[in-house]
Amino acid sequence: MTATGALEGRGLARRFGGVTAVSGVDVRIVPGRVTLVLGPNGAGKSTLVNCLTGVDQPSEGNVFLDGKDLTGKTSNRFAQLGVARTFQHARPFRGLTLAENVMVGAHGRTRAGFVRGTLRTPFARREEAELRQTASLLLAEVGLEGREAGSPNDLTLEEERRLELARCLAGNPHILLLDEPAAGLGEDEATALATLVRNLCVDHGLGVLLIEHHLELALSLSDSVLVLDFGKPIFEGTPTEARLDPAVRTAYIGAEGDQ
Amino acid sequence: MAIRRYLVALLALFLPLTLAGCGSSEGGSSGGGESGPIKIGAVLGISGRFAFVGKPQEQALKLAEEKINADGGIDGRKVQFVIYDDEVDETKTVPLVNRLISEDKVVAIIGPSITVPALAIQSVVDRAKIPNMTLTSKAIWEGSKDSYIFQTTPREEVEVKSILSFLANKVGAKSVGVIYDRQPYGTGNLAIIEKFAGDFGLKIVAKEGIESADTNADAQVARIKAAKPDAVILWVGDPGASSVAKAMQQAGLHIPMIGSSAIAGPTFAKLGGKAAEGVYSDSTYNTSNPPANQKEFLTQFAAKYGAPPTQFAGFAYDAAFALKGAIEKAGGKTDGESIRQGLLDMAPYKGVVATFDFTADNHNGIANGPLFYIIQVKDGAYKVVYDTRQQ
Amino acid sequence: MSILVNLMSVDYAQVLATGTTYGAIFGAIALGYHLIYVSSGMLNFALGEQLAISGLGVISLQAFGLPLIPAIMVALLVAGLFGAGYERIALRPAMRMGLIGPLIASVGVSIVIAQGRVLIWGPNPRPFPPFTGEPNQAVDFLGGRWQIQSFWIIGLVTLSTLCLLVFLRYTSLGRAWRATSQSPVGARLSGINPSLIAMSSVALASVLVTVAGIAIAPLVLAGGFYGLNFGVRAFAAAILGGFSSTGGVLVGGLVIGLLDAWLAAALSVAWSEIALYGLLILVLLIRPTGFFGREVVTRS
Amino acid sequence: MRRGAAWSSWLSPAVVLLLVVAFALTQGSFYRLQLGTLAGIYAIAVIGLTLLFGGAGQISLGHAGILGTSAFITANLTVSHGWTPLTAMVPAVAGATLMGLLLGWSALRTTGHYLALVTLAFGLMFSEFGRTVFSAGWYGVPPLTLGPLDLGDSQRMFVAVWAVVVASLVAVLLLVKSRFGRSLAALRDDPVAAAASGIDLARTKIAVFAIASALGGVSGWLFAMYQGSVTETSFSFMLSFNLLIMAVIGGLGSPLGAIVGSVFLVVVPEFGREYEDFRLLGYGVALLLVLGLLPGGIASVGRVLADLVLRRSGSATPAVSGK
Repeated sequence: MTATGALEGRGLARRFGGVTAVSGVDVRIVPGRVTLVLGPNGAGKSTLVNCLTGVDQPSEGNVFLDGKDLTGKTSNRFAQLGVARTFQHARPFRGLTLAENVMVGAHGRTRAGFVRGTLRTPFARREEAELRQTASLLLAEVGLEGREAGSPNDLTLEEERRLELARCLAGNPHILLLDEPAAGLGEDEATALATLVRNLCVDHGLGVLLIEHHLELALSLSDSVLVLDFGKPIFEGTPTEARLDPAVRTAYIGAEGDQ
Repeated sequence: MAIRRYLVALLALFLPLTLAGCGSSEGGSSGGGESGPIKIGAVLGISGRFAFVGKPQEQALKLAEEKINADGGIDGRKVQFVIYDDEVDETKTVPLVNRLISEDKVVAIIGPSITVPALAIQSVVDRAKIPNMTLTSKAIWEGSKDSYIFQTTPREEVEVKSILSFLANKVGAKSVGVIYDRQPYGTGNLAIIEKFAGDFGLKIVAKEGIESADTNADAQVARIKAAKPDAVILWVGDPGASSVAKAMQQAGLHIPMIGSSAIAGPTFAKLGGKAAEGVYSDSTYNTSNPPANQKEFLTQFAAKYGAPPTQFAGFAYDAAFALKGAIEKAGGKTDGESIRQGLLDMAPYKGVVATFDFTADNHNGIANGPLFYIIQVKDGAYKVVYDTRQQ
Repeated sequence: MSILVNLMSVDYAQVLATGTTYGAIFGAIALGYHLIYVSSGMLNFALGEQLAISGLGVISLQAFGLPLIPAIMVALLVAGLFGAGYERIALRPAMRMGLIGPLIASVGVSIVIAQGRVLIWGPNPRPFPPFTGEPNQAVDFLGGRWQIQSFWIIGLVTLSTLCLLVFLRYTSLGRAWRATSQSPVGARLSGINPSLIAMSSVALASVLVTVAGIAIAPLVLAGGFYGLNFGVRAFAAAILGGFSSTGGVLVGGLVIGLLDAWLAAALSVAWSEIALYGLLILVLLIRPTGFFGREVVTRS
Repeated sequence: MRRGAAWSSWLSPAVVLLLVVAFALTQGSFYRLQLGTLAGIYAIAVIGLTLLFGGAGQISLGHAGILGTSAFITANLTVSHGWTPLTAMVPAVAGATLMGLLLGWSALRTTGHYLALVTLAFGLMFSEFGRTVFSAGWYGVPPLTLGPLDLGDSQRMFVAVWAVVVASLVAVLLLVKSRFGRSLAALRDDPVAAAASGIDLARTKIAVFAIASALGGVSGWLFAMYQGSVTETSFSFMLSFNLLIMAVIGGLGSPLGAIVGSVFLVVVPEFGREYEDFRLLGYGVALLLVLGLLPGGIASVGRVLADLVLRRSGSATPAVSGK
């Protein structure tokens, strides 16, 4: 069911009315590698992620997963095919417990419908039990161990982000798009997160797209870099090349000064 | 925490029910017993869209209660009317009738005011063997020999035929347009008009639905006008009826219009103002020169409530006195069987609307002959202009 | 085929007369919905019932000896205070349930108004004289029969809309209202109290529908059962006009008024109601944001 | 939702059942049994609505049309075509569910106030249609019989209706804790994130409308036999709003609250029949009071009291945050 190939955007553009948020972007997220997307605020990074995950539809260009054209598909299709994402501002389900939040993330790969769920067939019970266990493990993995029954309303913004990461992982994705996962984290926590991302990538073979403002941390993590400015790609290459590129330095460091 | 929440919630759930029990148990003393007042129930559409029917009926029953008790009660016992408002919503009518039977312990039930709820309680009263004086013009009792339902209102076709004969013989109309209430009250009579119009040489060229509560009839009148009838029949209550009159005036459509007895009261003339002038209606009251059986009721009602009674008020008043006669005929016995037999056995009762002679085959008791006066609004009040009884 | 013929063979001049008159009223109520919705996100179903009782209020004030114009002024003042009051004690507290709360609370307010009306004025509606001329006096205009009162209605609704626009543009409260409708957060940051804006919106809307209610009373009686009927049509007008566009909801009112009049003339009244609701559903499904609404850009 | 969910989801149905049976056995009064039956019939529909409103954050202002569809089909088949009530249930509930599917399909195209208007227009269209085409209504719907068991008797009908209520309650309580229930909550809390988690919003919306409508269908079917007659007036716009009010004042999103709300709304207006003029006014005021003072509905009275007594602070009532 789950594909294993790369997620690829070709010639992507997105316009809102007269405003062009993204144009002419090609991007490829390959399993086992981290692709970093850099750019100042408003450069169109989140819009790009939205277009790549079906949350938003590109005005031009196509999105492929494992060579198959998924343009125009809704985001649940992407999720079911193993493409998971976090949001810049975490979006937990506030009426559910933490464990249930994570369990929702597994929706695409679980099967019990409302009939089996209501009748509590052996199949549904087994699936629920497994899922509950997975949720506990994942919560522990992101540092929320033992808080299965807690409410997202009691979490800090940063904890909400970690919860969202656990929710993503519950779906067993092979492509993960992380929209500023380390925003608001301290140095230590950011490093821990970096280790986690690296582990996922190397040990589990996930392809990761990362949007991040912790420049050094992000560069050290990534295998390739894409820099956007006013929606257009101004640089593509390795982290080492990116460090040296003058255009990147102006665009990026200029933006960093804003923060 | 969780347990407590559930328990309190459940308590909240059943508290109202238990309270409902306490609240009404004190009223449980039997109206059918040998002492205390005789209780007669009534379910009327006192509020809501048919308040123009139910409210005067409530007033008539209160007047009847006063009068009966002042004259020594029924067989020496006082009478008490227990009156509930069903808002002409049969979802409310059915439980209220059950409340009258099982909690208030009434010996008979008057009402409902309107056809739909009346039909809905048919099986309830028949099963409980409680005499029911229905106040609608539909002969609900027909077809069931053992029915406990009786009727003090003229049957639909009696009134319809009066109107049709007036239009054909007196107005000389050849074609009519009908504006009818979209509730069964109007649609039922529309069917009867359609059935008998041909007998009177009348052709129905347009029929338009309206609600009694409507206050704008421009569209209906425009369509009637387009069909060019000689006259208009109006089978709807107020304010719908007066809105039709106004719309006709505004549209410059000056042809004879006759309304059912629903508009034979002061409201139509008041709401219609100038537009109501010249409109006909039918009534069982001879307001110009009332005979003895009507005079007392008409004057006492007007004195008590400041306005003359409607037709509907008379139906309820007659129902109350018919029950009084039946209980007296039964020798004061108040079980359902005895009262029913009393209604069948008693001498013809000369009521306000008509003279009633209930038989096993005819629970209406009004002869199917002409019964109505045709009245017309002149200077803001109805005057009798024609007597269908004499044709 | 005959249905098609029926649909087309209609007295269009008369449709124009009736449709414009009632369309103006629908537009005024829709404008009330719009005022409240844009500034607070609340939907207020009580406006229809408020419209229905406004004529009764004027009649009672006249019974106290006030001449017509002062009676109307006092009625408008009372309506505004009443609106502000129930926003505070009924709609706002229900906000805690989310936006569905005020909607249900406004139904509660409608029930209170409708029942209070029966207690104060009794169950029967009352005739209300037209502002000028005889009752039901009509003139020929553009090929149709127009009631004299129709011109009053159209004129008054236009006038009060203009007053409202001037108010929103040139007063500080108006500017605050517009700021809030564009960006509630931004408005709060610049020191505007959004809850005060919401309260004054309901008050303004109440005054607006009361003007409309008094104007229409000579045609449909004061205190009839038309509150719901008008309220739903105005709701449709507001949706058709895109809810967030001031001009749009007025045009929406006119469109619904004309459509209503046309369908009623072409079909029977019963079928025209069914057709109207059917059309409404269809339009919403085909164009969910109405015809004048801005496309809502959702960003994550 | 907690670990103890297993027992607590069985506790309330069990207690409801117990109280119902006790009530049925001790009541000789037709009137009170009938009110109880009517409350139960509405409760079934309202339980469905809680799933729709509270569970999935969708709205329907035309639910009377759903109940009405089912009741019309039941009445037409039994009265005019001689079907037994039991066999009429299948097309009746299927018809209601079909209407629900259509409404659910509308919910794909419209949200928020627009969906409110679509459903409102549906409800109004239904009652206009009923008034125009079926104005005569149907009378003499036979009582329900299950083999030798005749449910025409008020007491038995009461118990039968409440058995269905309890079954619906159990089903919905189980449902909300299942995978499907979580997807409803996700849809309600954040549709964008729900979709990004792999939830098919379209299917979920259509399914929840279908389930709510199926329960509405059962309710309408029972109503036809309870009342014995079916006319459009029983399914007017006011019923839609009353059902909504029942769902809200009981406690939005709580199936138990649905039962509390239904009983409350059917029984409370019957008080003060002696003060006829003030009765409905009081009903409106009571509604506003509950809305203003008890955002969690009447079912939350216990929690509110406990909070007051124990002076608990902090996270007792989770803030409902928009967006």
